Amino acid sequence: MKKVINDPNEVVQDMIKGLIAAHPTSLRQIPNTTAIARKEAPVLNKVGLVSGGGSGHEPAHAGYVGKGMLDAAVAGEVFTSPTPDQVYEAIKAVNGNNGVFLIIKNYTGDVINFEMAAELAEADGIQVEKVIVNDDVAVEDSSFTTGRRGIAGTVFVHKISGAKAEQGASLEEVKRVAEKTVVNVRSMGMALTPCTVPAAGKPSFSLDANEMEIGIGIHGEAGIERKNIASADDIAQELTEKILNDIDYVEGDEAAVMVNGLGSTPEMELYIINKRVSEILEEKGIRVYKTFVGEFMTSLEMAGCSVTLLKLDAELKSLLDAESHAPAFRI
Amino acid sequence: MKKVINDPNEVVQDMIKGLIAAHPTSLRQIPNTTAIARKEAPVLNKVGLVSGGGSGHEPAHAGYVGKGMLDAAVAGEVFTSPTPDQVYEAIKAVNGNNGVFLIIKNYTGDVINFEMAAELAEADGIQVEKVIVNDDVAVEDSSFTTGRRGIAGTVFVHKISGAKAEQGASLEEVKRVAEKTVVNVRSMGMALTPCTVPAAGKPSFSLDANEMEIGIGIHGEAGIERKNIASADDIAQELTEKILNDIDYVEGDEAAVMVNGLGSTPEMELYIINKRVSEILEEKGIRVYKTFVGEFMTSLEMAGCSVTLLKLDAELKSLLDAESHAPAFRI
Amino acid sequence: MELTVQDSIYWIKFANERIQSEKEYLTSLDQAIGDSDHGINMARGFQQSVNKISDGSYVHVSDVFKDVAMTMMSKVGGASGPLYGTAFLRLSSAVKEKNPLDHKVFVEGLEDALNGIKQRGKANKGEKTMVDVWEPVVTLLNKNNEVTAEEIVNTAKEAMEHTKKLVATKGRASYFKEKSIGHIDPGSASSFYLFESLAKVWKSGGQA
Amino acid sequence: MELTVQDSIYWIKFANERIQSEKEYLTSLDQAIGDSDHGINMARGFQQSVNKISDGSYVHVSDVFKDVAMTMMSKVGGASGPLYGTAFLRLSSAVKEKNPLDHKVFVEGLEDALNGIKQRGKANKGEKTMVDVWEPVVTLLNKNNEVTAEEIVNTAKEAMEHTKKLVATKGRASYFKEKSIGHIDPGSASSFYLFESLAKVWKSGGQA
Ligand SMILES: Nc1ncnc2c1ncn2[C@@H]1O[C@H](COP(=O)(O)OP(=O)(O)O)[C@@H](O)[C@H]1O
Ligand SMILES: Nc1ncnc2c1ncn2[C@@H]1O[C@H](COP(=O)(O)OP(=O)(O)O)[C@@H](O)[C@H]1O
Ligand SMILES: [Mg+2]
Ligand SMILES: [Mg+2]
Ligand SMILES: [Mg+2]
Ligand SMILES: [Mg+2]
Repeated sequence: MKKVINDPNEVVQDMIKGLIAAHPTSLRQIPNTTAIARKEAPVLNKVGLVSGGGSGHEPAHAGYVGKGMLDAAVAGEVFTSPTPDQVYEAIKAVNGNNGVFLIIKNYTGDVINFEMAAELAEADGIQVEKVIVNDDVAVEDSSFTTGRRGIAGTVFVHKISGAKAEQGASLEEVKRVAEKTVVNVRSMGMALTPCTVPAAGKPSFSLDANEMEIGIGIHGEAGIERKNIASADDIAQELTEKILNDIDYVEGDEAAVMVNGLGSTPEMELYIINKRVSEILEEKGIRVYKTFVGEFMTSLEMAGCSVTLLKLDAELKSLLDAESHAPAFRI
Repeated sequence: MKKVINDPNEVVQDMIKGLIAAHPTSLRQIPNTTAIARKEAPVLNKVGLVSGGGSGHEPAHAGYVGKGMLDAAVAGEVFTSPTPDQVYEAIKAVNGNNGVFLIIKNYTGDVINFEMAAELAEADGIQVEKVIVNDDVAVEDSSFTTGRRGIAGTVFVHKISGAKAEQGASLEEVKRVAEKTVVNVRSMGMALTPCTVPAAGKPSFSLDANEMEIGIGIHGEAGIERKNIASADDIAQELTEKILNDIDYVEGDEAAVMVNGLGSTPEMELYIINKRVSEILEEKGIRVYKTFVGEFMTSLEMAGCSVTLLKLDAELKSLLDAESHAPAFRI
Repeated sequence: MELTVQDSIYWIKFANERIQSEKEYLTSLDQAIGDSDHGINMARGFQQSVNKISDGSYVHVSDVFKDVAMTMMSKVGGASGPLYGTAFLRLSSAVKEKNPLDHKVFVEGLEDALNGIKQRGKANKGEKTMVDVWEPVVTLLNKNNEVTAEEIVNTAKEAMEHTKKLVATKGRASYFKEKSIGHIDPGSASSFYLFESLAKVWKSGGQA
Repeated sequence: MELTVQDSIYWIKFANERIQSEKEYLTSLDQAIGDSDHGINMARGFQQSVNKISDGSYVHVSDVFKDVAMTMMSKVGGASGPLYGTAFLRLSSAVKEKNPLDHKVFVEGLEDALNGIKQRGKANKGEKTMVDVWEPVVTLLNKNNEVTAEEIVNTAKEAMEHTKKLVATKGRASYFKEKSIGHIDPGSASSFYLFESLAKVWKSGGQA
């Protein structure tokens, strides 16, 4: 394991110290927690937005805290959902008396811990609503199982709900646009190499020198298929087609595109993927309204990428365009 | 070699297509070149700023093209300076009749190619000035050799000169602030793993499982020392001390900090480095004015990081704070 | 058997010892069909539980369990943290103000704990989760109060081994679908250590 | 000897063949003390030069060299592109309007080329650059016009080998300082292939 760290058990604490040192005027650590909040939170009469999850997905989630996006992000241990008490503290810290909205990625741990926190907050009389993001089309959508995972599309949910909340919308209105975003967002990823959880010290799985895994999760959970590395064009095609098979687009529809690096794939390669994604969308008559290429929802130093498409209407477009001061998503 | 690419000889072309597809309203490709310009270039009566260099350092340099930073960036083959004719086309494309300013990293190839381009442009009657960035303290500063390399500190030179040019300053004024930035900026890097040039197909060097290299360049050129991996705190200390030994800071001085990832080092680890960097600066009474943590000047998928300090005065602070629309450096 | 405050503390201590020594093994199980953190999570949760209850002086067993519950809930995270937390919280509530616990009270408490896991996790037997160890053990204990330590260990162990054959439909392993077959469920393994440690307390006739 | 248009084209073609087959070797030299692209750069530059001059019909040798110069200048980049480009541009200017080139004119052209490299690169002999191959070869050719192909090859080869002993003070290898000792300079190796190919043309008595 080659990492620039100190004690593997202190990576989250150390990271938070470095993060606060880097953004002392806009972010603060909620005392005795691993939660990061906007310096000015709670913003009176604004719905407070809380997200978070395991660490190791940086810039998610703390990078999305800022005016126009989240009010707080709760960081768990690496790949481990934060605990209810931490999420509860975050909810209290951002409650501006207009309710608090939780954006949760659909993993058993995240859902349980955030729901328990919501119960604690509701017992205090804080109104709490939530959305569960499940954009990963690699997983079958079934009500008998855990269902689809939440991956990079979550960032669009942060952006859209954050913009709505910033406008002074009610908790119900924020929830409505968040759910609309979830309904319209789809992602799919692939990996070339595994990653190593610092405290585990060993890679989470292995891939042969010329193998890739299609449909992998952001914690190295299984994908759909392991096969020989294909060209960037073929990879882009496979990811994009899988998404388009899952949601109806008609000619003239508009979409936001996110090409997300999982960790060690150079930006050069992400742009190479975007080349083909944009060609495919053009071929299908889908208009690309905005494109985001970079690292938004990583998996430590895993090599690989994901493609996300968000189908847009006028409301989503204007919310996507709204100003954001979040360090990792300035608009 | 595990990469998400098509033809290894076409990576730069493919990347540029993906880049333009992602930023169609703000960037354009200068026809028949691998140079990227602001859509609205040339901006009349504004000094035009051109930088560039080998590819593989993304988001450098095209990510710094935009209002408030560069007018054009010229992309060479991977780790290979662009040719004079390409740079020449870029100079012509951004000439707003107030002269063109070149920001060159101090590598033999870059210096020669950009200087030849300047000669071609000057023959056309275009006024051209330049600055050569040599911030890497890992290399001895000597007039008998090639001298210090230009690395991540270059991004500060882009930012400061870009802000000055945007204010309508003259070519001489832009040159003055660029040189002031070069005089005040220092960087130093380290690596845990090598990287692979796509067309070479093999890693550029090798490091043992528990080895790191201190003072490495952004193309894998040799550093100062190879030794066992140290803790993040020790690494941060070594890089920062080396910088502080090279430039005088007195208590109360202010600095901008950049902790730059070389490619596959997770943002989590960069923030862990920043934790210690900020502590050291506090211990020395140096005030951190602004901190930038992320990937700014990469070396494909190399693991490692660099630390950059820019000593600030009132002028540099206000230029650093000025608005920037460059996709990879929005302020 | 009868469970005293001292027994309950020993139970958690024994479990912690097992978990610590099997930390890497548990993580490797989670490497196969999860995200490589179960050993790390459990080692953190049990160690901190032991730290907590070693400090306290307890009159009621329920207070020991409550401290374990709160520690699991606040120090672990992930899926397993709140599930074990819920289990110990339900167990604590069920045996409130009682000390020592007779067989019936204790087993009723375990049954409540099991139901807590099932509710929180929305999981039933056969979905390749810790429920697949908890349910057979609770059923066994419910059958009679003459049950031996060996029977507990064997039942828990068999149940854990049986998870190999199951397809996961809940938790992270569910993404592996059929490919989850052939692997022991990590949470079932940690639950096995928990019941194995209970059996150790049991064996000593309620006097560890 | 005498150099005709045909000879000059063969010279570049032979050089290209060598470069293509030694592409990986040249890159591996640059992997040791540079940035792993010299083989790639040279292969691109020479191949495109050959493509260019194969298409044209030339009256003057200088025009062949000018096309090679422009191709090197516009297709290679890095340090080596403009240096080889400058070399061929100076050579072209020196032999302008002459065809065929007699020994003296050609060698004077090569001398101009060498000086072009030295000026552009601000490098002198002994700094572990291509200058360390060019200078001995030009000196040899200057000595007399009876020089044999073998002498050219030997001189170029020895000069290239000698770069192993040098500490780089110019170009990327300079960052390696003393550690650059023991490695052949990549640009000296590509220059060796260039002169080896010249010798091949030479051998055939100016009639390739
Ligand atoms: N819905 C669920 N119901 C019951 N147990 C579950 C459920 N989901 C997961 N588990 C248990 O939790 C274990 C995983 O715990 P752990 O790895 O610590 O958390 P995470 O899955 O969040 O990384 C699984 O092996 C399984 O036994
Ligand atoms: N200043 C210089 N003067 C002369 N030759 C040089 C100089 N710098 C580099 N070279 C030559 O260029 C070669 C490197 O070429 P190449 O690898 O293609 O370019 P780069 O160094 O830009 O990657 C060196 O081996 C050396 O022979
Ligand atoms: Mg986990
Ligand atoms: Mg190069
Ligand atoms: Mg797990
Ligand atoms: Mg090179």
